Amino acid sequence: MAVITYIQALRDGIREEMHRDERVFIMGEDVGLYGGAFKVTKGLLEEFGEERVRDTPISEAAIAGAAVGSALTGMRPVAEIMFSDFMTIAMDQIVNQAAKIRYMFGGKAKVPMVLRAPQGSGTGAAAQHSQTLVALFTHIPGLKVVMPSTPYDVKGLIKAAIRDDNPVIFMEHKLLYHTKGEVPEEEYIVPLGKADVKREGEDITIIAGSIMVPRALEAAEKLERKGIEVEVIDPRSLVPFDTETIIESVIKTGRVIIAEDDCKNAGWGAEVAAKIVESEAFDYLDAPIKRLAGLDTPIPYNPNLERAVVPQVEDIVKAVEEMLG
Amino acid sequence: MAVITYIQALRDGIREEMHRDERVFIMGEDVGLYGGAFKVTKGLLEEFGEERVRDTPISEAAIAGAAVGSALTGMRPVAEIMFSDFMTIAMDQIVNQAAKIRYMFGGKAKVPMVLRAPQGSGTGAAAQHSQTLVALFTHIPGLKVVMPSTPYDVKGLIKAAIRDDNPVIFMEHKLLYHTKGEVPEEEYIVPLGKADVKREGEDITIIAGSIMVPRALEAAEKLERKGIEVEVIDPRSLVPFDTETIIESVIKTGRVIIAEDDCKNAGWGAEVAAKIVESEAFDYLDAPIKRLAGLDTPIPYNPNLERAVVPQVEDIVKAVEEMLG
Amino acid sequence: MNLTKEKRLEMYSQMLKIRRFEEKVDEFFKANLMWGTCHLCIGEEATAVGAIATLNKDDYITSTHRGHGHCIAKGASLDKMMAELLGKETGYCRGRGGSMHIADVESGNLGANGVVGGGIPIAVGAALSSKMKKDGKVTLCFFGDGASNNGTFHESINLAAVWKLPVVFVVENNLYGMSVPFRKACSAENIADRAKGYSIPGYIVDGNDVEAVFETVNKAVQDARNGKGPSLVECKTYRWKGHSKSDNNVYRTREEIKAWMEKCPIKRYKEKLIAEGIATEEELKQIEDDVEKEIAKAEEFAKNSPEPKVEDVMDGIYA
Amino acid sequence: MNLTKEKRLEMYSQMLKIRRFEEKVDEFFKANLMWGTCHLCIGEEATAVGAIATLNKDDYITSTHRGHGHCIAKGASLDKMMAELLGKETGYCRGRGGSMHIADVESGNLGANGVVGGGIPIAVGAALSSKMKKDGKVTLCFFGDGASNNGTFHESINLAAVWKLPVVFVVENNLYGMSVPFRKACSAENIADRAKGYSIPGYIVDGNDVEAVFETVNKAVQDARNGKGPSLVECKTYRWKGHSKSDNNVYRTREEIKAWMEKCPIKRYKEKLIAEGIATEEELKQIEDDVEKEIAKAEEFAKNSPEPKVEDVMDGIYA
Ligand SMILES: Cc1ncc(C[n+]2csc(CCOP(=O)(O)OP(=O)(O)O)c2C)c(N)n1
Ligand SMILES: Cc1ncc(C[n+]2csc(CCOP(=O)(O)OP(=O)(O)O)c2C)c(N)n1
Ligand SMILES: [Mg+2]
Ligand SMILES: [Mg+2]
Repeated sequence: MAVITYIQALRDGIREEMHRDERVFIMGEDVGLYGGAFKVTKGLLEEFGEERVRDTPISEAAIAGAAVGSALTGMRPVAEIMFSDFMTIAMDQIVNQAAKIRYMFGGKAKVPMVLRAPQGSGTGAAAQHSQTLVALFTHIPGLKVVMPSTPYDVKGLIKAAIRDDNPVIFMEHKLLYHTKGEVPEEEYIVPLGKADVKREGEDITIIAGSIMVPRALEAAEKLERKGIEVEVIDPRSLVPFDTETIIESVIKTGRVIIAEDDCKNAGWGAEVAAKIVESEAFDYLDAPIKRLAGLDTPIPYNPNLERAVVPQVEDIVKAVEEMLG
Repeated sequence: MAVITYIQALRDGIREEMHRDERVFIMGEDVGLYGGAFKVTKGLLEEFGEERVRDTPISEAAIAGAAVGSALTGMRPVAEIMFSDFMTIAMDQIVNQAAKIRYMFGGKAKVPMVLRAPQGSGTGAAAQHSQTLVALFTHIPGLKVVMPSTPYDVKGLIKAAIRDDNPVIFMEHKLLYHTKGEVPEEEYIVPLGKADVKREGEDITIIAGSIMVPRALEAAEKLERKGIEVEVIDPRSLVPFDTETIIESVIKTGRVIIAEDDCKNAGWGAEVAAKIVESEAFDYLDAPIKRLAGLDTPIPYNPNLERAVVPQVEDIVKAVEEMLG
Repeated sequence: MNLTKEKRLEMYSQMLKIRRFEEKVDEFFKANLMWGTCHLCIGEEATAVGAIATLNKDDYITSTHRGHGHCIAKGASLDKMMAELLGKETGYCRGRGGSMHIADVESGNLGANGVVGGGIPIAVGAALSSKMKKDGKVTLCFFGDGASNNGTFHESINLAAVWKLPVVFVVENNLYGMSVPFRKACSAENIADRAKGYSIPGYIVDGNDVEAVFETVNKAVQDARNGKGPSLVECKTYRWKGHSKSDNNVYRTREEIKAWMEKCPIKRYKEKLIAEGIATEEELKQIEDDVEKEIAKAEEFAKNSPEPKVEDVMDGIYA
Repeated sequence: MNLTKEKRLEMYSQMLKIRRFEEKVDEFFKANLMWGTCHLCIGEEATAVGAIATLNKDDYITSTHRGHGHCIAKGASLDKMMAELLGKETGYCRGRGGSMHIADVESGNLGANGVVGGGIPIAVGAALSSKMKKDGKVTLCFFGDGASNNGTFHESINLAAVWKLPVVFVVENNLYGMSVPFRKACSAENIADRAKGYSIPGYIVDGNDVEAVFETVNKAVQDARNGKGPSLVECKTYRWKGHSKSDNNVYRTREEIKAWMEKCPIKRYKEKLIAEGIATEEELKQIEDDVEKEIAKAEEFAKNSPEPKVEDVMDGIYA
């Protein structure tokens, strides 16, 4: 298997789908010649031409709305929003149109579109370019919400997202773009709604998403040296959500840390915590669930502050030790 | 004490603040002569004139943004968004501007504004006019989020919200507008961040917000006749959140139902559930927490369907009996 | 323009159908048979009919909260519309959508929209599909004067213009956005004046003159179909009824309403058809009777249709 | 217009200060002293300076991601700006904001903005305050050509126009929104053409001619102050550097950049001041030296300033 970057895997996934299905096309700000702010679509203009790789004006509502309209009429748009923070500008089109059209129309229409965007802090871009807003979309029925953490997953999931007949919010993480991992040469799909046990362990379950997955894995390695066996589960998609895999793990370990880099209050981890305590796993819990989440603050610019507001590897190690100690 | 409607109490609160502080003004669609879609501001144009009661174009982003800009420069806007669903159109101004300006500016500026809107289903207005999106705002640091359930609370809270130096999302419920309750003649304030025990009981705690408060109280009365003593707590404000009052109650009763009328997945109840299980109350829980929430669906038009997707009195009664039975 | 007699009578019939449909809905509301709210387009029939009469059967439209007229003009079944308004399983949206969400994507009606301005970018997306698929279709995008002050108006028309998409923006300027008069909400003298800012043609037309609407929109549609990009057509018209069911009309004078009622697009067209010898009283009477029957049939269909099953409430969220 | 010598030298000094500040920032970036990203306005100094020179000290501005020039022209302390860029506690935002969020509300700078178009409605709100408080202030609202295609442009200008608010919209058209050329993103021939759609004056001005900018914006500001409502001023200009630090400029030709560098607003103004006998080489040299010193002082201040304390990270979220 080739070892490639997250960004390469993502691009390959999009490219393969564009070859497979001519209804698939890309639009967004600077996605053409420039290749996108993070270069995800680099080279695709040259490969597919201006009709299928469309630079847009800075008009997020129109981008999302044009995606809705084209999806509704038979195309399969993959639209990029340059930073997930700017999805707020397209929020009516996402929440009130894309998500609801099928239901409002009696189940007789479909809106197969993907809205991709990078989320997360760690690049010094400050409060308006660093948020993790995935919880907002998770609350809206009609949307699917995906948050891949590895090159393998991002490729398999973008392909599944593009093939899905529903609007999919596809949240990448800026700090993951240049991470590397094994990706098969052959075609594969990672189905939406299937969690992945990234590491098995008996002592404690860490449910981690996006950038927190590599951090949790690094923490797990450190903890292994201290004799603690951590299980790391990546839900990968928040909607649909694979409750089962998580319940099983919790029943096995009896201890849960949810590691998320969004703001803690009403973050995606809250829902995971609630799901666990409502389930049969409740009786197996040996300790209160702990959410290790971002602080409830806008993301600061200064790098030391920025680092301090989201959980780092050492925070995970510490939290595990506290819970077990 | 006079018995007045929620809408009257709300209007009185706004009116009193406009008399007290000339920086307070109102803007929104049809808030003037028409008195607002739900008549909350009826009569205020006549009382305060066109400068302070401003009809706007149908430009939600500009409404919210003009509120931000005027608040930043010394006014205290109270802006109405006709339906809370349309806050999505103003989402960048709310999430990326109002909420973050103070922090981004090093704590050296303030944005004292109130954004009011009715939320909730039950009026046959279907999917784009019936949502409860309060969880979205709860996730954004920098915002305060309020959700009053009684005439007394709505008056006291709107006054506190207007006096607060931060952006406050003030979520009313359409089905509460015409409910009645006692409201003192004398001036009073209900502070943001203080939960209210709407009814005391020993057997089970129901945490209910907005329209679910009267439903929970009605259920509690029915259950009383069966010998079940229900405690009903209304958080009233979701940010800041009065965890303490809730923890106390849970420790006392050992059983919790969270009653919310928004979609269950990543709803505001998820955060409440997570807070409880992370707290010392965890050890006192005699049963898994139950969230009695709306179904994860857009709100349907047909009245029977519409009624079925959010919890009703009988659902609460049933849930309590199941948990205790 | 060469409007055949058949086309003209068809337009007359459609306007009448809309009028009678809306009157029936009003009746339902008053009799408490209907739930929710709804926005009647009585008085504005000529814009919907004149504009949509320029389309091919498989062209697209996007509509608004005041959308019954657009639906009917696009050829919707009154049965399914009425059933939808009564929340029935046989309605266009299986009772899930109601008045503000009637749609029939198969037949090119991309839906009413409860969000003012919410449908404009969707129309642009449909036109984008047509351009990419080269299917030769045109999208007519309806919205009100109020919507023309929303950000989506601007972003959408700009995008359609730079991409030269086959879409025609039809703004029904009925002088009010809910209670707020056009002059107090819109800074443009005419909404069509905004076209220049997008380098596209802007037209103003008497929205109560169905043939004038046809003629102007037709030119715009032909341009769109021929790859010349979008246009903006402003139809000046008026709604006779309140904004929605709960409206007590405090913001308009009786005189104003009366003056516009005298410009009734249907009466006016009838007079013209007769005066110009295009149709006889009898022919028109026949049309009126047919419409009456169709409405009665729809009412019956709707009333006799089953309610959706509560246990199916989660149907149709995801594909 | 009667520009005094003092005012002219002040404008020259300001432009130079901006140029040298930006060059210093560029240097910091290349030396890895700075975190995040930033957008330099080298080449566009005349728009910021010419426009803001028309204001009273206590008037308001709203700025953009490319905002250092606006800040400096509004009279910001270079010390505090530089400290902010280095993320220091002594910076305008106590190191929390960085380049895209520099603000000084006290002195009328309502802030840069990381969201393209995000500041436009905020400017309208500030002007609304002024109108309601009758404080006689005017708000200058800066944004780029790219922002003029965002919905906020439309909603905000419309609102300001119907309410006749004292705000002037200054669009810095530097021909690109990131990599996308103006012609491919904006359907208007000139952005100023959009003014008509709001019934307000629209002006086009050579954005590299500081006095031309002054003259035009001054007229608009006077109108605003006199209750005549908003105007839209389009300044045609160009940025010399890449869009942001990570930009490799693939979308522009060397020739184009070179041609615009020859229109350098500072060089041009210097030549004019000397040619017209307004200032001597020596006087300008003195200004250049003073600027140099101020920059050096700011650098020192910033570098020697303390970092914010990590334990204070939650400070300043709520008032
Ligand atoms: C975004 C949004 N804001 C507000 C409303 C509430 N509303 C429904 S219709 C309407 C007036 C619309 O005016 P216009 O576009 O002129 O259409 P008309 O009703 O006159 O046909 C308003 C304010 C809404 N549905 N959507
Ligand atoms: C709403 C939004 N969309 C996208 C971006 C990313 N972005 C930052 S600057 C920029 C280009 C802005 O172009 P313009 O308004 O012309 O200003 P300029 O950079 O040319 O000064 C883009 C796309 C953003 N910051 N905000
Ligand atoms: Mg109207
Ligand atoms: Mg630009």
